[in-house]
Amino acid sequence: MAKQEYKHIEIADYPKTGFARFIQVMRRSLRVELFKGMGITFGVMIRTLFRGEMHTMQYPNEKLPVSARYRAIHKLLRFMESESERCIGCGLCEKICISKCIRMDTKLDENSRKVVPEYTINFGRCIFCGYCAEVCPELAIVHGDRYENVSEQRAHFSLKDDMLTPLDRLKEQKEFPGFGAVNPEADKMIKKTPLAY
Amino acid sequence: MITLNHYLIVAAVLFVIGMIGVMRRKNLLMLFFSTEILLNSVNIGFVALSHYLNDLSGQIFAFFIIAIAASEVAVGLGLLILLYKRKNTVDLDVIQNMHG
Amino acid sequence: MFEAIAFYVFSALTIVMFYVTVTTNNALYALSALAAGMIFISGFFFLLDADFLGVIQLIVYSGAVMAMYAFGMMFFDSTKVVKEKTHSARNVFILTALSAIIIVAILTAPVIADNAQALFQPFADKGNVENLGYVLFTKYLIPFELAAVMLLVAMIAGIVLASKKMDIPLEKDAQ
Amino acid sequence: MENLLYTALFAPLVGSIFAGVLGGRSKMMIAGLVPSILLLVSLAASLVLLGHVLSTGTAVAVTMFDWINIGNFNVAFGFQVDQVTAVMICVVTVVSAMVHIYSIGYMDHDKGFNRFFSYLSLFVFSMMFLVMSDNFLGLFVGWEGVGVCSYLLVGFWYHKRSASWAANEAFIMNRVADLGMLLGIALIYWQLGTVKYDEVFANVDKLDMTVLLWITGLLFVGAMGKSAQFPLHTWLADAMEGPTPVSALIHAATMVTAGVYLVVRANELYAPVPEVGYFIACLGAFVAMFAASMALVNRDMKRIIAYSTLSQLGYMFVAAGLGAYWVALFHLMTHAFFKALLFLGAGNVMHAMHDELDPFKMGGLRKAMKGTFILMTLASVALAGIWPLAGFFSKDLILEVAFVEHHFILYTVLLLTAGLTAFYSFRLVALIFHGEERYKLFGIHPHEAYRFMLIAMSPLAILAVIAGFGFKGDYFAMVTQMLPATEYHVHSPVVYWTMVFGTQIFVGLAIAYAYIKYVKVKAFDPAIESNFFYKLLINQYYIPALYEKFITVPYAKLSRFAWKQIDQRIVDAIVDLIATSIYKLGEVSKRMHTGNLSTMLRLMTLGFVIVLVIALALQMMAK
Amino acid sequence: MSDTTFFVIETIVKSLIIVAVFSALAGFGTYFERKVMAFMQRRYGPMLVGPQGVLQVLADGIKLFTKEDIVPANSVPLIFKIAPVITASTAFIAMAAVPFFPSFEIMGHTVSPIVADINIGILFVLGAMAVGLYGPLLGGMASNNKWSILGAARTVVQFLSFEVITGLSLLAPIMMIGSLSLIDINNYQTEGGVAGWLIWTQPVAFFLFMIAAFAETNRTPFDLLEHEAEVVAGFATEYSGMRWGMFFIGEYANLFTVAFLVSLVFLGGFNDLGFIPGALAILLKVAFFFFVFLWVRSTWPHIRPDQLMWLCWKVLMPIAIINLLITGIVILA
Repeated sequence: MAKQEYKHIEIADYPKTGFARFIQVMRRSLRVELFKGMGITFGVMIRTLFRGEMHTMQYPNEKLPVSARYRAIHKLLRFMESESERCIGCGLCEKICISKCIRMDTKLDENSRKVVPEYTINFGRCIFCGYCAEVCPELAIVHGDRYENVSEQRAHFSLKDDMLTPLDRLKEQKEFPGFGAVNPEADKMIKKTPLAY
Repeated sequence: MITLNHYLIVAAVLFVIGMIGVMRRKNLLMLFFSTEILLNSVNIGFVALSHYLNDLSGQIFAFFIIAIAASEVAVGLGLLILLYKRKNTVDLDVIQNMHG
Repeated sequence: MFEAIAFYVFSALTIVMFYVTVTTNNALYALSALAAGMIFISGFFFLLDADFLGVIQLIVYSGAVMAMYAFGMMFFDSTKVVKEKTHSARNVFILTALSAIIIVAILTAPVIADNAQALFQPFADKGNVENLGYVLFTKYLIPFELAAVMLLVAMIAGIVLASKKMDIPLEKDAQ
Repeated sequence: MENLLYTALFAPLVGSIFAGVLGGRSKMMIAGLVPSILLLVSLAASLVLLGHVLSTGTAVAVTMFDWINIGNFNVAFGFQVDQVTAVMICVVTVVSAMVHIYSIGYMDHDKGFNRFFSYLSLFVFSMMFLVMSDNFLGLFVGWEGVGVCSYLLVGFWYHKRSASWAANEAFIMNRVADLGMLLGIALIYWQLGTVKYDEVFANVDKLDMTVLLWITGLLFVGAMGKSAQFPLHTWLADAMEGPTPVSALIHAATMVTAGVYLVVRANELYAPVPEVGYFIACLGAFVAMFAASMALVNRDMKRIIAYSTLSQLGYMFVAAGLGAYWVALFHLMTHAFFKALLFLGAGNVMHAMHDELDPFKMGGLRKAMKGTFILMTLASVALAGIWPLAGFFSKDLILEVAFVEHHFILYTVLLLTAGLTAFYSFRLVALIFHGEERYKLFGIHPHEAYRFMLIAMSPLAILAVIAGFGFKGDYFAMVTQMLPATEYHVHSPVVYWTMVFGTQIFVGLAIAYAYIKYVKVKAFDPAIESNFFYKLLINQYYIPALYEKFITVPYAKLSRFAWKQIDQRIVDAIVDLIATSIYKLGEVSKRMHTGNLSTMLRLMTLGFVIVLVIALALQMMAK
Repeated sequence: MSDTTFFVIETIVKSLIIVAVFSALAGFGTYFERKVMAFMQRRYGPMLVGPQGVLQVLADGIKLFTKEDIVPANSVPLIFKIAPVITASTAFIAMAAVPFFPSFEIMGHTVSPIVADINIGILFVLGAMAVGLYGPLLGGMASNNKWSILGAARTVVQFLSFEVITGLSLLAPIMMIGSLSLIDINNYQTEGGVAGWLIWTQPVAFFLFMIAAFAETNRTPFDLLEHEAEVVAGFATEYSGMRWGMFFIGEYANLFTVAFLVSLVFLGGFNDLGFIPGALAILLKVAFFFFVFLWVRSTWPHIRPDQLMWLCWKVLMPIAIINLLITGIVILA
């Protein structure tokens, strides 16, 4: 860790007598402190304009990179190869959810496989704790990086169709798509400390 | 062609308006306003005379009248506010406390 | 021609403004109208080649005097309708009408023009300000100094009045 | 020299102010000492001035500043010391200085000690002002100044009714005379346009004779008042109510001689009108005789001396009236010395006798008061005019003047008066100092005055002795540079010596008679009271009674009438009418004062309209 | 074309140009202000409307014009409506006596870019700006709002006090020049290039005038009239839409007037500066001063009203008077 360079600011008492106040005013004026301030702002402007020290992100156009561990709107993943859903409808997430906001319906399809026709999360209640993703045995539900949850209706994002990776964008799905998913370096970590994993 | 009389008549009319104010108004502040009107109307007369007689005295008089108005407002307003704070009114009929 | 137009416009405006000042029941209207009237009067001064006085009228009357009135008005409830019971409006009307007629009669009588004569004629080659300064600092030096003293006294009076504790009744103040 | 002049003039004023500042306090010795010392300074300055005038013969003149400057009327605040003035200031300062020192003792026990010295010094200042002024107006100021001081000093014991009455009398009577003088000065200014002596005298010949007559007459009226000549003489005897040093200084030596000084000073005005001079001389002779006669029987020591003063003033006026101004001035000087001495001696006696004034209650004081006895006898001898004392030289000269000028009636009158003078002087001396010690009946233990008082008197005594033969020559040489230098010599030596010796013998006889008659006297003889002449004389020829009856009482009645009828009925009524009408008007217009500013403003506008209407009307009329 | 006709047309044209240009400049002024302040705070400022956000002015204008016009209840409606007009119009009237550029010739007539060349120009400008205080004053009083009243009171106090400083500080250079005409003042500094500027002979007056100018134009650090931390928006609390926009335009017009005034009086006016022609020179100076106003705003904090009054009457006025005295003595000596 680099050594921090602290700037110490002298905080003197307010001058009490009139003469002391006068001295203070004179001292400050002779040091042209006001103009030093102006010099600072001017310097800032120069640096901003010509040395690229602009501190503003033009947000809708530019976005800051989001960490992989960011816990935003959930995603339901698919298998890359088979394009089928990962969710097996086990209901663990529903069970573990401490704010009771996950609701799912399951039924058997014609192949007697358990399918999940409805899966909703009430985002009015979800506290983004991440237990659902953690408990999921199939890595079917993870936290994504979509933090712009602005919409015209409250139900948006919370339906299964919204969360499930669409088939045409399957290629964009990453193996480490968010919080809850297996760490990409999981293999190394298993080799290192199998017990911890 | 605008002659001296035009200006003097305007000054007279303004003076009379001021006088109506002086007589009609019961609010002290409004009385002050009316006084200012009187002073200003006289100023017009002075300056007009000064212009048409080619004499600077009129302007000098107007100048002094403006100075007087300035001091009048300084003192008068101070007294007025003092009165208002004490009596809570500036109505002449209310603050009247001498009866002949 | 321009002069006539300007004169009539300014006359009409001034008279209307002052009339509003005198008759309105709203203090703020009165104040605004009066201030506007002052400004229009400075228009008269410009018309009469008294440039300096015109500007002085603007700065002192409109800029300072009326602003002071406005400041004073803030101590009162300025938006409240001024209630005044006026009795014997007939007397007022008769008196003013009479005085108006007489003043106009006196002013328009040719006597004034005949009797008046110039005391200090301005130099033709100098501007209004120079001429005014010349007369002010020669013939009228003592009145000028007196006016300065008067203003100083007024200033001190204003400060003293303002620094008094104003919101306590007279009896307590005396103690 | 100017500084000396200022010193001589203003030193008494400083002393007066000094004592005046302390006036409210009880007695302080310093309040007496400082004015006295300042007067000595003034005396020294005066003597130096005299020496200067004597040696160089030129006058010292100064102009302090412009005094009055109104239109054509310009009077400078100027002073001059010429020969006449030099004599006068020396006389005034000598007598004043001595009187001051004497007063320290005399007023020793008086409550108003400080006040007294303030007044006294102020008087000296006024007198110096009078004498030194170089114009008639300054003279008039000094004239009034001495009048005021005389008033203050005569009424010094103001709690005594008689004193304040006498002060008022003196003051009022002098004012009557001063009016004449003021008119005279006004006339001079009207005619000549100046009041400065030099300019006036240079232009005397331009004056009309009638006018000159009026001027001299009016000026003499003033002199009559101040010098207490006949119709205005009563105040002088009454003025003896004042403290004795005051009588000595003011009413013997200085102030009363101001009239003589005025005539001497204005001699160039009097010279062209011998008629006035003759009148003055006649009046003087009459007063000399008249006053001496009253002194014969009076039983008041100070009044006797006062009448004597009056009588001697008469002598001076005779000399002045006859044109022998230097003689008049000479007699003025000598008289000042011995009369002041006489008064101061009388003061000693009064003190010793506890303010007893009746000489019939004294007697034999010779043993108790040796110094005073010698001094008073000396003064009386001088007054009587025995050779070689001062009185002889001056008085004899006046007699000679009358003789030489062929006014034999005057001469006779004056000769008789000289006899009377000797008689009453020694009547007084005999009654006081000789004979039985009658005062013992009244249980009085007389004592001699303080030594320094006697020492203060001694310079006057020396002067009274030597002023005659010692100074006459120098004096004549000096004064005649200004005044008409007429040597009065009786051409026939036989007549001259007859006159001299005759007079001396006559006077000697009078003295002897006085001694014989009064040394043995045991008490006042009441039998004499029924005597007609005694009654006439003791009542002062009934003149005060006449004044009372014909002037005072009618005037009081007139005043009362004016008060009751004119003032109260008419003047006051008019004033009251004005007041009541204004008051009524106020009652009526009270209704306008409602205290409502708005109403007042309306009324103001009404007034404005009225004024405008008037203005318009005036304009119309002017058209 | 007769002279009179030309004069009339010329005057009308000049007036129109001034009104148009300065109204527009007020808009651009806001743009520049936002940009400059953004840069000084490491921001971009407006970027979205148009390239680099230059059309932001347009967007703002549209917003202001289309916003609902609100007149509060219990206000004094007429005065409330008039007040912004006063501010805007006095700001433009003040410009009538300001010579913007050197004279030039057009169609055989000499045109001087000044609407009315009166010989008391500088006084007229000050007078008109003094009248300008009625805008905030009446607006605040008419609004029937306590913040507005406070803002109005501050208006009076601040403007009246600093008029004294303005007048006194300008008096010293005026004494040196002997004329109140801005053209005379400009011509006085013709000689000597930069060295002939009055700022070198009257530095104190320059600083005083600059400080007073901040107060007169209601700029930070003296913008107490609408100090949002204390009195919400001061006199303009109840204003919205174009009425508020008028205040805004007036304020920026005043800013430009003052910048012109400083340039003319202290910085050599529109005299040629070396190779730079006079017109360009004065524009550069005005631009610089405009920038200074923004610069100061982004640097310095507000001060309290009592500090403001203290500064005015106890510091600046004595200095101004002493400066005046010294100037007088030097002139007489």
